[in-house]
Amino acid sequence: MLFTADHDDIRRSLQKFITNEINPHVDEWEKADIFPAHELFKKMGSLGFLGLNKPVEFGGSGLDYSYALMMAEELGAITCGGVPMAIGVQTDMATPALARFGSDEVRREFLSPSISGDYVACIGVSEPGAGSDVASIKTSARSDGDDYLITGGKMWITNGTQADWICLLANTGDGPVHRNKSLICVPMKSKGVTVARKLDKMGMRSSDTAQIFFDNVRVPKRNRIGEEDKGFTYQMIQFQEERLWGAAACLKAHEYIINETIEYTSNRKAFGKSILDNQVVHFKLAEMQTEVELLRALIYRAAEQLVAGEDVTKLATMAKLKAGRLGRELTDACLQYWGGMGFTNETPVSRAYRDSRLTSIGGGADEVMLMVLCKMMGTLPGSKGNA
Amino acid sequence: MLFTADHDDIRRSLQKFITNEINPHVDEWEKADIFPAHELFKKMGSLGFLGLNKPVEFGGSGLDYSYALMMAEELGAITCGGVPMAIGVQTDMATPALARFGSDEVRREFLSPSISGDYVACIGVSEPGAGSDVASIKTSARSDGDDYLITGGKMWITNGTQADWICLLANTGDGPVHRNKSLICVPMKSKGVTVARKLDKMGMRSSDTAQIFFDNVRVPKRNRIGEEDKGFTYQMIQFQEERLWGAAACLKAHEYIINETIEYTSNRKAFGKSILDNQVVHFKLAEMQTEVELLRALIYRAAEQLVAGEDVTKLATMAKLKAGRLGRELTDACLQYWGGMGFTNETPVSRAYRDSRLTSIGGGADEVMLMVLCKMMGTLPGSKGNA
Amino acid sequence: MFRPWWNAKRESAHAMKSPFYTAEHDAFRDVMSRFVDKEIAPFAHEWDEAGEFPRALYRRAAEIGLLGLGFPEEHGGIAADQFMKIVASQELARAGAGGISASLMSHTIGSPPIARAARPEVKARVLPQVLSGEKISALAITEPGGGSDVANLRTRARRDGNHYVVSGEKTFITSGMRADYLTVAARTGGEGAGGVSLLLIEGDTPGLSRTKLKKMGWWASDTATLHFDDCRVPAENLIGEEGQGFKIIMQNFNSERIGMAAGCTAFARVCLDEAVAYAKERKTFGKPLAQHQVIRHKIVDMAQKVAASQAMLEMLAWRLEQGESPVAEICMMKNQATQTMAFCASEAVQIFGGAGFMRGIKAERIYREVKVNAIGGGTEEIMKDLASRQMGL
Amino acid sequence: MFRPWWNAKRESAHAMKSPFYTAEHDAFRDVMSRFVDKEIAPFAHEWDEAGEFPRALYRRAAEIGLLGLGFPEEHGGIAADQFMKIVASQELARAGAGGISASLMSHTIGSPPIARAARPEVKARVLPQVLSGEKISALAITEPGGGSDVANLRTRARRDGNHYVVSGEKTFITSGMRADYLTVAARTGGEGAGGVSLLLIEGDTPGLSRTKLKKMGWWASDTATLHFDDCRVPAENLIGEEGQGFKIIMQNFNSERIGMAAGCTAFARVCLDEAVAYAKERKTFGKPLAQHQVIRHKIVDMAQKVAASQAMLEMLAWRLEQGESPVAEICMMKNQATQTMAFCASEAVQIFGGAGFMRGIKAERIYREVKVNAIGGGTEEIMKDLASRQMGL
Repeated sequence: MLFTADHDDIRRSLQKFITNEINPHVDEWEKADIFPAHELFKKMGSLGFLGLNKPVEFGGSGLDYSYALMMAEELGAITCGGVPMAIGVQTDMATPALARFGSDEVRREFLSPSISGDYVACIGVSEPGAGSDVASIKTSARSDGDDYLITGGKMWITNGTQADWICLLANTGDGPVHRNKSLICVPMKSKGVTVARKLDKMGMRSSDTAQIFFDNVRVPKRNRIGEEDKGFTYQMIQFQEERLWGAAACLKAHEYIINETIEYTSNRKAFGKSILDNQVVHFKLAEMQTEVELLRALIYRAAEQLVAGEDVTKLATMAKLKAGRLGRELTDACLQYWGGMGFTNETPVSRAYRDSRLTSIGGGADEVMLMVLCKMMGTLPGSKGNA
Repeated sequence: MLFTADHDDIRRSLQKFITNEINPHVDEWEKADIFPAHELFKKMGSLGFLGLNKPVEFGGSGLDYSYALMMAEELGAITCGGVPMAIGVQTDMATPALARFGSDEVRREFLSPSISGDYVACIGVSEPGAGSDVASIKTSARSDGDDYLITGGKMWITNGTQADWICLLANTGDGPVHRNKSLICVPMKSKGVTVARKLDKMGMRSSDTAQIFFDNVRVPKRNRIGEEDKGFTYQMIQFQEERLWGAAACLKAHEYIINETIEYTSNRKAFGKSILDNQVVHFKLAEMQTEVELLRALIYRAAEQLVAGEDVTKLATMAKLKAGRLGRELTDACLQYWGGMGFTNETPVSRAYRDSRLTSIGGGADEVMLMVLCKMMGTLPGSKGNA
Repeated sequence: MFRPWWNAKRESAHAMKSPFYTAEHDAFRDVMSRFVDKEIAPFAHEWDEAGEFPRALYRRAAEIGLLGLGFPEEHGGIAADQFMKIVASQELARAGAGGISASLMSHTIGSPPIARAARPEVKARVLPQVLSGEKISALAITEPGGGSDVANLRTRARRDGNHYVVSGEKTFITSGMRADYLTVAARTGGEGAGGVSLLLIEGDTPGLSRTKLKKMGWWASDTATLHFDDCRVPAENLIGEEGQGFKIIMQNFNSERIGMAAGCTAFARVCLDEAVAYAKERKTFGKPLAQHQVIRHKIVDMAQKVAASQAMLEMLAWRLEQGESPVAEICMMKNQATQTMAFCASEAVQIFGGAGFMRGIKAERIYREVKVNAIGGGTEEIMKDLASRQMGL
Repeated sequence: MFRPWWNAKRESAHAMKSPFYTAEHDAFRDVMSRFVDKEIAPFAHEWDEAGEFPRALYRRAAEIGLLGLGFPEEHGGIAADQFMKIVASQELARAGAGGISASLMSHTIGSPPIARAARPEVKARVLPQVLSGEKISALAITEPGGGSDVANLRTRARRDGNHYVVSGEKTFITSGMRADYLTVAARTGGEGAGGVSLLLIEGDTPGLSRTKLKKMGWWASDTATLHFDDCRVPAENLIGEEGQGFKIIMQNFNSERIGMAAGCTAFARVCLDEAVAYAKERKTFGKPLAQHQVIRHKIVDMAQKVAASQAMLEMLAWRLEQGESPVAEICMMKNQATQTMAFCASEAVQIFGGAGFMRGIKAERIYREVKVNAIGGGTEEIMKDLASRQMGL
């Protein structure tokens, strides 16, 4: 992955934006259990951050994926996990399929305002009964003339209480589970959409997570992304970016915690030397930095291949798995060296510890990543030879 | 790391050589506790494998480091750890400093025959009292006119019983420990050189490991590599290639074990299904493959940077550390699924389990890698700010 | 006692044999069990979210004999061996809210120095109030600058006639907001451990101010930073002699660490129980979670660690009862227990999936309580340093 | 007994109190200890490298009462509780060569079926020879195709008049090369567990041939593949009734697994002891290894795991003595012990550095013996499967 001067320009303006417009508010947003998505996204949209690799004709910059990856990595400098996740949902989880497979009409209606920051987007895949088991969702979109009538419920929806539209996966046919689904853009103000509740979470406090019900919600069929019954396939393609995003956003966040821990432990003295001077402490931090570099190298390799047009499902899935595993180990190890301060809510490491626990669960749990990999390796029972 | 058609050509001929000339003999060599280094190296030298990235004027092919890296990775296809290690000592541990800093005269005398395969080389850094603590070696090379008189002992010397010459690190001055050493090419048949004993090892059985004594060994000063008292620095530079080699050689070896384990467990039935069909088994293998890809991505990134002329000490050290950690975990996990067969000496996994234990110890133990990394991160006590 | 915790129905403690627990222990376990089931567990989540539990709970805990355990009978205590304390700590943990355990029992670290070394008249006045649940006792050692490095603390207590005048700051003080009696370590002499003394400071002393800390977990517990600004403390409130503070504090550690180990092992078991119940009920990919092999194996791994910790705990308690003081093993025990708790909390959250990240289940809360145990009472690393010295390394 | 293993001088077992070990156990420990120190430890490395130990060792082990432990007194056995067996297994382990332990004690898996279910005249003939060390007994269950899946084994025993005619193949048979009596599982009936019977086959039976296996470790143990080619076995050698083989085999498992757990925990301790001694003596970077914090902490981690395993082992042994059969916990115990052994062996090798890769130190050998324990007697994974079923998951 070779970053050019163009990357660096955008990276610098993004860093400036984070430093001036995001990080000063993070504590307040975390405390409020929400951040002002419309206000922030509008600012980001004006600066072009929400459409780096989206088509020019809908307001994007038309750059290649390496820019999106660079941005995902840079968002890790935000001092909490909730805000970057909300941005990632907008740019890399709810809109890639739309940008790639949507008609011009539906892209004008939903993609353009999502790139300009006028709309907040969310992605509706998970359900109460199917967290990671995408194929078995129950929400249905029944054909009724030129419309769909949508009924069902979605769970764990990031941005769900503030979103203007949802990129919804629903069953539109009676075929096999992998060929009966469609992705549909559903305005959240449609009649029959209820945001049932905002979920109360261990971490990611500044991000709102909702449970949403759909009761005979009428949506025109032109809101569908691409062809009918191909939604599962589109979502699987879209998952590549979601997983890479989820992994890439961890890199700087992890390094921030390592560096803060070095800083804190080098200043803090006990038993006649700094905490950092303890061999177990500096060794462990070096080991953690090693793991971060391993993850970075894998993500860059995946991004290079994605830019080259290859299918990177395998590497993206590995990256997401590793990011989750590492987030748990790294924040746990670092927090330990903060002593009592690590347990208070005043320190970055405490927030990171709570926030990072989600990576192994959200966007497909570790166990689902493993199932995907096993399928690709031809070792999942019943899937042999399908790799 | 983008491999070209040229890489692929060499890779294929190397694969063919391994398949035809090495693997059929491995069992026999393992049993004999030695392999015929001169015979094998001569064959490899004739085909140009021992000097891919060495200067053309001394018989090398003058290619860039990516070819050496490709070869290191490919040697992992040899079905034991001892033979590839012996080759790696010849190409990436004992000769890089000579090729880079040696005078034409000393290169003609020692590098050319090592590239042609007429000479077997070994590298003399470790000592009984200083396994990984290179700065504190005791072997001395005292000036006596135009000669050095060398006295001391070296330990854990791979290729030591068969070598024609040793790339020896010895104290040539009284200055600080980092500026009092030189690298010297010492013919093993010199008077006063004694190969004290061949060490009996847990694994790497086909490779000979020696303890060597030097008793007033007279060597002309022209055998020195580069400037006097700069040996420590040269060795540190040479360590980059040693560590990358050590890590890269693990990749295919690890994958070979994963694949053999998939093959074995898919054929073996117990309790009505194949061993592989157990979720814990195929999940664990997917996790191990993920770790291998992480390591591969890091090594490729380091190799790219090395080709671009950057100092890759950090990434090479991280790669070596991870390779050691992973080798222990991966062979342990895989062997487990072979059941009783894994404990017999008839299976590849049993050999890999014994061989791979060395990676965390040889070429600088994990703990030394961590010290190097801490130094670079500025977290080693007493080294702060020296990063 | 090694109970088969995976039995859905909680069986009577009497039913199983044990080399250590007598009928008396079993009877107390029943009392504790009813107390926790009726008066704590139903409110634990609500109290933890509210950041406080009713002060009346101290009196109720005193009534069933919980607060008096191990304190002298003449001052309202009840004789109790190590196993009685394990029963108390582990039953309390079943409510699944460590903050309640910590503050309700803060006198078990605050008051042993009083019972051991305070002036007789101070003992006679203070202990009955604490053990009856009327007053709250807390221990104040840690300082913002110092962590576990007690020998180098900076709070000063200067002698002025019949008083000490105390100035300084203490932090991470459990029950710090509500405590009526604070057992405070302060420097009365020169540098190092020999200059440290213990003072009993009453909560209404002028010059004492308190700030509540916001924490990752243990929300029901009132953890505070305390500021002492020329607080005048009667000289008779000195605990032990001047300069003995360090020694008296150290005497606390064995029982504090064993107590933490008992609690952590029990919290690990709570996670295990909750995860087992959920895994049997929740369906994914067409079958209950408990039918997925990786989930079954996770659960067995959790159970294994819990069993090992519990066995090690009881063997150590037995040795303490024999009069031994196996400091190295107690350090290892604390690590064994906190590592077990960390493992079980993390795996339980993973088994719950998305629901594990949401507030309301015990494992979510316990996950946020892991670190206070791995850090408080001596960090894992300090435990290893101490154990290695004790091992003569 | 929980000994402070880091004391360089091995202290008398009597010196420490234990809730479980009596004077009788301590006396036997002394006997065992002298036996191991004098007659095994000095030769362990040499025998392991040679791939065999002298057959005379069986007689010596019988003389001190080791072989008879737990077998009926009428046939030359000695009454022994679980703790006596733990003492035996753990003292034997101090020699640091698992292959010697395995073959010397192969009758502890080969002969219990005989003692439990063979015809009285067979018992009376065979057991005294085995328990006196005159003859060697081994168990032959595992087959090349089947691993732990006993119910599906393929060796056939066809009834022919007063004989069974046995054909098939067994592998990984400990003492397989030298055994005089083989306790063999074979199919006398239809498919599945109900068709399996146990037969006592004498070593000199025509049609029996043996091949020695080359192994990663346990070299002193003679592990073999056995080929039965129409071996004629007297019908009176049937152990139990036809079709009862599976049940009788299963009865072996609890005690086999507890025995393995005891051995593994002791081997872990051997690694710990050896690493501590080396770390104190070996200097790197200008100071002894033991002064490097990561090394000190590694050692404490090792000691912690050994202590937890030992405590869990003794608590379980006590429960077995009370007549319980806690199968799930025994499975967990085996995993706890093998994981502890794996951890300690790997960390000890790491502490030794280059020397750890060289033959001659105990940790190098024990590192190569980890896997046979994590696999034999039921793999880790099978232990988890079994435990999870027992837990009602």
